[in-house]
Amino acid sequence: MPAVLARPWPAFLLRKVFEFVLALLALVVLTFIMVHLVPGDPARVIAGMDASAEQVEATRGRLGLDRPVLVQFWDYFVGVLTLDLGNSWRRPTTEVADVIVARLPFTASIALIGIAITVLVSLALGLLVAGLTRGNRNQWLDSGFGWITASALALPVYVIGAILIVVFAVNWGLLPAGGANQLTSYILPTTAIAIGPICSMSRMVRREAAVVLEQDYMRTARGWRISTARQYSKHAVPNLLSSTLTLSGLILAAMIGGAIIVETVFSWPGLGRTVVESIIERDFGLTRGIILTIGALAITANVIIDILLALVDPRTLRAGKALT
Amino acid sequence: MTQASKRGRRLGAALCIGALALAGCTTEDGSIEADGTTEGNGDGPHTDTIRGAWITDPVGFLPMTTTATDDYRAARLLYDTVLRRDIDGELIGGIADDYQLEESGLTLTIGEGHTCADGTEITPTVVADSLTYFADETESAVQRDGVFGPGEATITADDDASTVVIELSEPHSDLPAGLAIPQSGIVCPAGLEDPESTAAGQVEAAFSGPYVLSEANDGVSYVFELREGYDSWPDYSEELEGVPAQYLEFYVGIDDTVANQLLTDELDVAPVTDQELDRFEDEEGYDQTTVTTGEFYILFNHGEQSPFQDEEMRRALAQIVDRETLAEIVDPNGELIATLGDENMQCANTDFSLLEDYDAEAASEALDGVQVNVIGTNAIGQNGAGAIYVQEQLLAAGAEVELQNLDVGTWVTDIYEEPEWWDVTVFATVNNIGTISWGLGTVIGVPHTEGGRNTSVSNNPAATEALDAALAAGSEEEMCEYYQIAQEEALAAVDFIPISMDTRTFVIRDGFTIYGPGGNEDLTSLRILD
Amino acid sequence: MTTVAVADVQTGSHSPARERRLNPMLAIGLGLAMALVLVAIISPMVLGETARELTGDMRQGASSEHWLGTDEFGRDLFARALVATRLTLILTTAATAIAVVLGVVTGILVWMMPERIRNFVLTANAVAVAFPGLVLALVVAAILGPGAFSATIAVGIAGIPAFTRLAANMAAPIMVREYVGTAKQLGVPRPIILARHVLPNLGEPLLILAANSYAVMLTELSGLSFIGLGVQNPEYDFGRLLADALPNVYTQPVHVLGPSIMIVLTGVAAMFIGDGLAARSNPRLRRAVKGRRTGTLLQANESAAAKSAAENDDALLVRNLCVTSAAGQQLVKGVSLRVKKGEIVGLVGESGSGKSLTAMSAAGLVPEGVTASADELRAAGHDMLRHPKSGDLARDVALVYQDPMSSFNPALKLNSQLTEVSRVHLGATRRQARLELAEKFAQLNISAPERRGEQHPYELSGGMLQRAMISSALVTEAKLIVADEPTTALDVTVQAEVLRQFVGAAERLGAGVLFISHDLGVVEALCDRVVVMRHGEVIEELTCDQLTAEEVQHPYTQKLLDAAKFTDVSEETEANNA
Amino acid sequence: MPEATIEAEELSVVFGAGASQHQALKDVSLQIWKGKSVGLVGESGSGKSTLAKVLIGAVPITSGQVTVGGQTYGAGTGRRRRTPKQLQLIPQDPYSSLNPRRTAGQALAEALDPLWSRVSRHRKTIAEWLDRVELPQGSIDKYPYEFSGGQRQRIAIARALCIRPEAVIADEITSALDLSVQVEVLKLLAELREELDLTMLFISHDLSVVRHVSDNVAVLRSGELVEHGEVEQVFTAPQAEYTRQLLDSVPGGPGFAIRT
Repeated sequence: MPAVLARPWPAFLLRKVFEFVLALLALVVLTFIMVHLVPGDPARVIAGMDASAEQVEATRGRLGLDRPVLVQFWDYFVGVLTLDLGNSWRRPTTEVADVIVARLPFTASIALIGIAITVLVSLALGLLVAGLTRGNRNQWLDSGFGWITASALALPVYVIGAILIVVFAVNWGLLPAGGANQLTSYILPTTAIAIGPICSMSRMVRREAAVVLEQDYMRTARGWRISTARQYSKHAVPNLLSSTLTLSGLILAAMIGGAIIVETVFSWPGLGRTVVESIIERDFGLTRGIILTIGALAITANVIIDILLALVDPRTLRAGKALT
Repeated sequence: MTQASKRGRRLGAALCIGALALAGCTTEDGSIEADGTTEGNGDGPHTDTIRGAWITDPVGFLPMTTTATDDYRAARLLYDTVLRRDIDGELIGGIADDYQLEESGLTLTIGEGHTCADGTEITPTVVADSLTYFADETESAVQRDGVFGPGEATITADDDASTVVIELSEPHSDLPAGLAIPQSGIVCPAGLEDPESTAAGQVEAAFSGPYVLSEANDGVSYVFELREGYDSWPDYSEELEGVPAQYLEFYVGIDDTVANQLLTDELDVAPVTDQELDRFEDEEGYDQTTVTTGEFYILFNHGEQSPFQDEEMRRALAQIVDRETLAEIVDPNGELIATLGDENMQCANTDFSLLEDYDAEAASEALDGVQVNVIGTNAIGQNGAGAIYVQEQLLAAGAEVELQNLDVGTWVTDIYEEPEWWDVTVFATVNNIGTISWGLGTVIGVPHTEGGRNTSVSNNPAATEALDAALAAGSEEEMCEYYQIAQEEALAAVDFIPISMDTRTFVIRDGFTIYGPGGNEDLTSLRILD
Repeated sequence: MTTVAVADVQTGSHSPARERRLNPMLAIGLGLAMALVLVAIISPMVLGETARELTGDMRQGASSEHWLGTDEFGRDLFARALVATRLTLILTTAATAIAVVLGVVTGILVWMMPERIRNFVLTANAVAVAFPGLVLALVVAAILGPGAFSATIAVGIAGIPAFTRLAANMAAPIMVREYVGTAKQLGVPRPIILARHVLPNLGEPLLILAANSYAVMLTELSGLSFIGLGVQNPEYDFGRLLADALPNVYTQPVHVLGPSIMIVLTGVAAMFIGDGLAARSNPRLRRAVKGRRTGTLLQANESAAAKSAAENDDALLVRNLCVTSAAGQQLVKGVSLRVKKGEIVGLVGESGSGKSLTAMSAAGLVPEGVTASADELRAAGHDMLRHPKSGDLARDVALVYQDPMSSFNPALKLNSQLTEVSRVHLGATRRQARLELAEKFAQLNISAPERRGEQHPYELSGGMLQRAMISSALVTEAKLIVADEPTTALDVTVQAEVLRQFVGAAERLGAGVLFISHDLGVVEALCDRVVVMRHGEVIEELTCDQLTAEEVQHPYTQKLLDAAKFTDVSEETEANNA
Repeated sequence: MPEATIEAEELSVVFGAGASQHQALKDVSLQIWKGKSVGLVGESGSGKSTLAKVLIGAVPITSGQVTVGGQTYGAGTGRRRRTPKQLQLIPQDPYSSLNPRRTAGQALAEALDPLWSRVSRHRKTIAEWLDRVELPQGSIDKYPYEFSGGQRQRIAIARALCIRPEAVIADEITSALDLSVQVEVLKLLAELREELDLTMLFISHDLSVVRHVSDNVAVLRSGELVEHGEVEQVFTAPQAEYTRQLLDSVPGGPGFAIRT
């Protein structure tokens, strides 16, 4: 082993790159297999119900679906390697890459805004509740927090979205009900996508914070007689970051998946809605490209989070291994 | 069929979101989202833009190769047809001033002053070239046979006489109706030179219709701009109120939010789902226009594995279906039908006494203990309520029922390619051509397994013969006579159970209007009222 | 939310005989769960027919006849919401069971594999966890087709990677516990170790997790119904009802209400059970405190205070200090202490003698969960009973704690921690504070003083850290130093050097020192005076000379002294040798 | 020449590779004669715990060899398992050395019967041993949390000794305890050693502790053995400068001076 790889950072990054490549390969195979498992003949659906048997066969030929599966896979695989995702099956003149480039920003924006809101709100809320309920004080807050977060967590995101639309768009007329044309259009979808994660993350922060606040180093900070706000923000928060980051990795993955539903509810022109449409339309060229993108994004986000974790707590460089 | 592929086939349902339906494949209630455009733009009549909603991105902009609802919508805006439907449904002139139906085809008289978007004049040669391209495009022009019939079409132009003559090797009385559908839109020479770019919407000179495509934001919106100096509007028997919009903006999305966006003034006009129409009932400032898209009916599998190869079983099922209830479930706005077409359609049967009466008791004897596989799609009736109704009625009659409510794609595939897997379904045709033969052809005639359109694979020689004769008829009277025989024979054998018209209702904000010429959707009839 | 339980494992050491009293959360959760189970059992029998019956009253709103209206078939939605409970509970339980059981089995089995394979499996699993669960569920459902069975399997399988990871992570600290090592040493086969030692210790946290993920599974199942993959007619669960009603949310919002409420109640029940179990497994969170606030310092006797209000030059003066636990137990019973300027006073006693509580209370840092009161309490000249300025206290009273590793914040560099007082209270700039600290580091013989401040605590040895802690007292020129067993966690070899630096620093500052220890040997070498505590009381006070001369009165002190010199052991050993 | 129960010859252990390589033990040779006790002293990081782990087979040998109970283990075989009868280890932390969910009786039963851990079958032996380490009556069915730190350490001792091993390693078993409790535990251990004629390696960072339970003393520093000799000799006339420093750092000892 070259000496440079024995150093923590290069070794760590190398391992991450390896994981990343492995995951991408798995993803390429998975997307291909998935598409083949979806029932419904793409040629029949794309050609249309009124199409004759010959026309369906012609479409099959155009899509290359009449070739052996392995040949199809090889073409797809080589295409992905050369960053050529090919054309949409349903719309032969449209490149998959163009569609992704056009719609990715919409999904990325709500997911990133959503995760940012989630982390900030959860840290503040969780710490606050943990601080106020220390030593089992303020039991009403304890149970109130429990009720509200548990209820919001149990509600599916599409119900939350519908409630938001009814209240803020339809009844009060404050915000747009859907689409993505104005800045205000971002408010409802990001809120809808963040409410659940905020509840689960603030519950976690609150529990972790209850432990952190009892640690010796918090007593040390107290001994310096600094304000409670500073004790929390400077001395407690850094110790909550590891678990918060770890959880936000999971949440981000869930959010990108959850975008499928949120984008549907809010007619948001992002990848999530498009992937659903493409599956319904059996436009698997598009489906594969998008799922590949979504998966790659989720994996990238997790790699980034692992790197952030290592920055926050350099001990994970050595010890972390796969136990992130 | 293997167990594995059976399982595999079912996935699609998994993947279908709610009421979202396959574009253009059946009968979804239109669609979509949109979003508020620039502020103040849509407030009342002081605007030159109409904001509407589409289901999804159009497949392409070459009219003859289009396959889905939004494609037809775009094609209608971008390309004019030789014939048009009048407000009451009669065929009237478009690019052609007139037509003459003959036994071997028809002769069109092309009007003067029609131009392409680049100013090229639309001559008989231009028309003939475009129609020839359509007739030759057998691989991807899905409606080719619907328009020209199964035989060969020879199209000749006579620029001096201003005529185009279409000769068919096999007579096809649906031809005039077929020439009025958006797929028959005339593509100007520049478009035929480069069909691929035209399909991508990049050849403006290809357009012969009132609008050109000025902006296409994939997945977000499509904007159409009125051609300067366009003056080829159809000569409707009544004048359309208002003025055409300078811009038409269509937002792409899903129907969940359309009603909301109409109510929050983010949209001016859009099709709204049946269950959401109630929201506009007590709302001031909105109007509705209903168009029809096709017919709902119960489709039997007449194949060997199905209990419904037996006429008595089909009759029994007809006896337990209360068509009024089922119509209410699948489309509360659709009128009951006694054939596969609307009662105003040429040669439509309107005699409801030809249908079976409700008689659950009689049916129970036949159906008790019978194993029935009901297949359905969640696009027909809310969450697939249509198939659920049939299932519940069968259960009540003592049958053993297995139901699969699938997404449209799987459902369509199964119906055509897995005949051993289903016995009955609630079906919907999109009656693209707008004729009786189009709907009837899905339940009688040559089975689809033998290259025909008969989805039910029924065997009814008498009805089939009459249908063929109607299509070959030289006069309307003769045609209707044969059609009546075909309809009576099919209904007598309970080859299918007609239910109701499949409709789509547009909600329009005050200050705007849309017409439905002949009950069809036609976005060129969108107008801004003053 | 799933990662949370990792913390529970670490904090919640299990004690089987712990009291079984239900806490409020657990009680509410179990109550709700029982009610739901009852509904699940009874409603299909009573309302099953009503729920299935097709009537002519289609798409109705709420009425006295149909409390939640009817669906497009005229079926009563209230009855359906109740009847759906049975299937929902069965499916959710099954899905949770699949995820938990298979996830835990995999997570534990990886510990039977060689390290290389384990790392590979865990890496692959990390990738699976990162993949959106909904998509994973779609793939599984693709293979199995729509329906209750496949939805359950799909959601269950999609949940496995998360549980695998959690179980593997939770098992990791247990695998390095000494009792596991001992079991290996005793020749216990690996599978039995996993079953006997690892699994039972995962039981409680896993139960908590399972309860919490029950709610997640519930929403995921309903999510599958939303995208058309869930339970198919004629069966129905909450998710199916909700998805069916959702298109009507604007016209008949009441249709959405029934299944929404049921889903929320089920989710809340599951989460409360989880929270309740977690709270119960953590004794610190379990004790309910009623009445007064804890962690406070009270004036015990107004008149006594007034009597000695006169200024006083001592570094520390404590009169009649009592510390009471929240449960009312007297932990410190009227201790009085005095530390003069420049004097080092040792406070000696065994674990539980109340010496740490005394010291912390004297420094004005009464721990959470107890209340302290005193007739008089002055530290570095400040009347602690009258809320002195925190800046003054921070400057004048310095503290050194027992375990340097845990007293330092692991997430922050030394500079960031040790310059808090000068930056917050003394107005130093970041740069000034660092330079000053580095200077004091050098004074305390800390090697490479400029570099140390930029290091994290784990990069330094215990002795080094303890010296760094002492240096902060030097920076502020503290007048009183309270040191709570500052060397017990250190090697003896390091201990002497740290103590030397400590004493040197105190002498340079002329500060009074209250030095807590259980080792009379150390105290003897260090202190001017010794106070011996036992069971919360002062039992003896000696000068250093008396101690050296072994002029002790109390037998307990004698015992401590003997221990420090290992007298009885050595005597016996010598006797044996002879 | 008496027989050596435990022997290390030229033992070296290297951890890691490349830049992070770390030599934990360097050519350590050490014999523990049958029935004798050796105290192994050194500060944190000196390699004393590594030596213990090598002896029980938890850490691989880089070079050299060890002999335990007549078997010799080398670079390739260092991690082969020793039989429980040959060598037992009493671990350091009284809190993590007992499974919180298993009673004192079950802990001992595991030693007597690793596979099934049946308390009923060995109840008598277990009770005798718990009594032997001076635990109160009825301890057999109690859980670890019901014992104090010193009592837990007694359970750990009983568990290690109840199978009557030839040799035992005690790794810092008193460092987490209060001084007076330390004394009691050490006393017990000394008695048991005498009674069972145990061969013992006693590891500690505190020379004064070692003195009272050992026949010989070995001093480790940075992985190297700096001194090895009889207890009294090392204490009265230490050869290495480092040993002298260690002696001076014992609180209460003659060289222990803090205030100058």
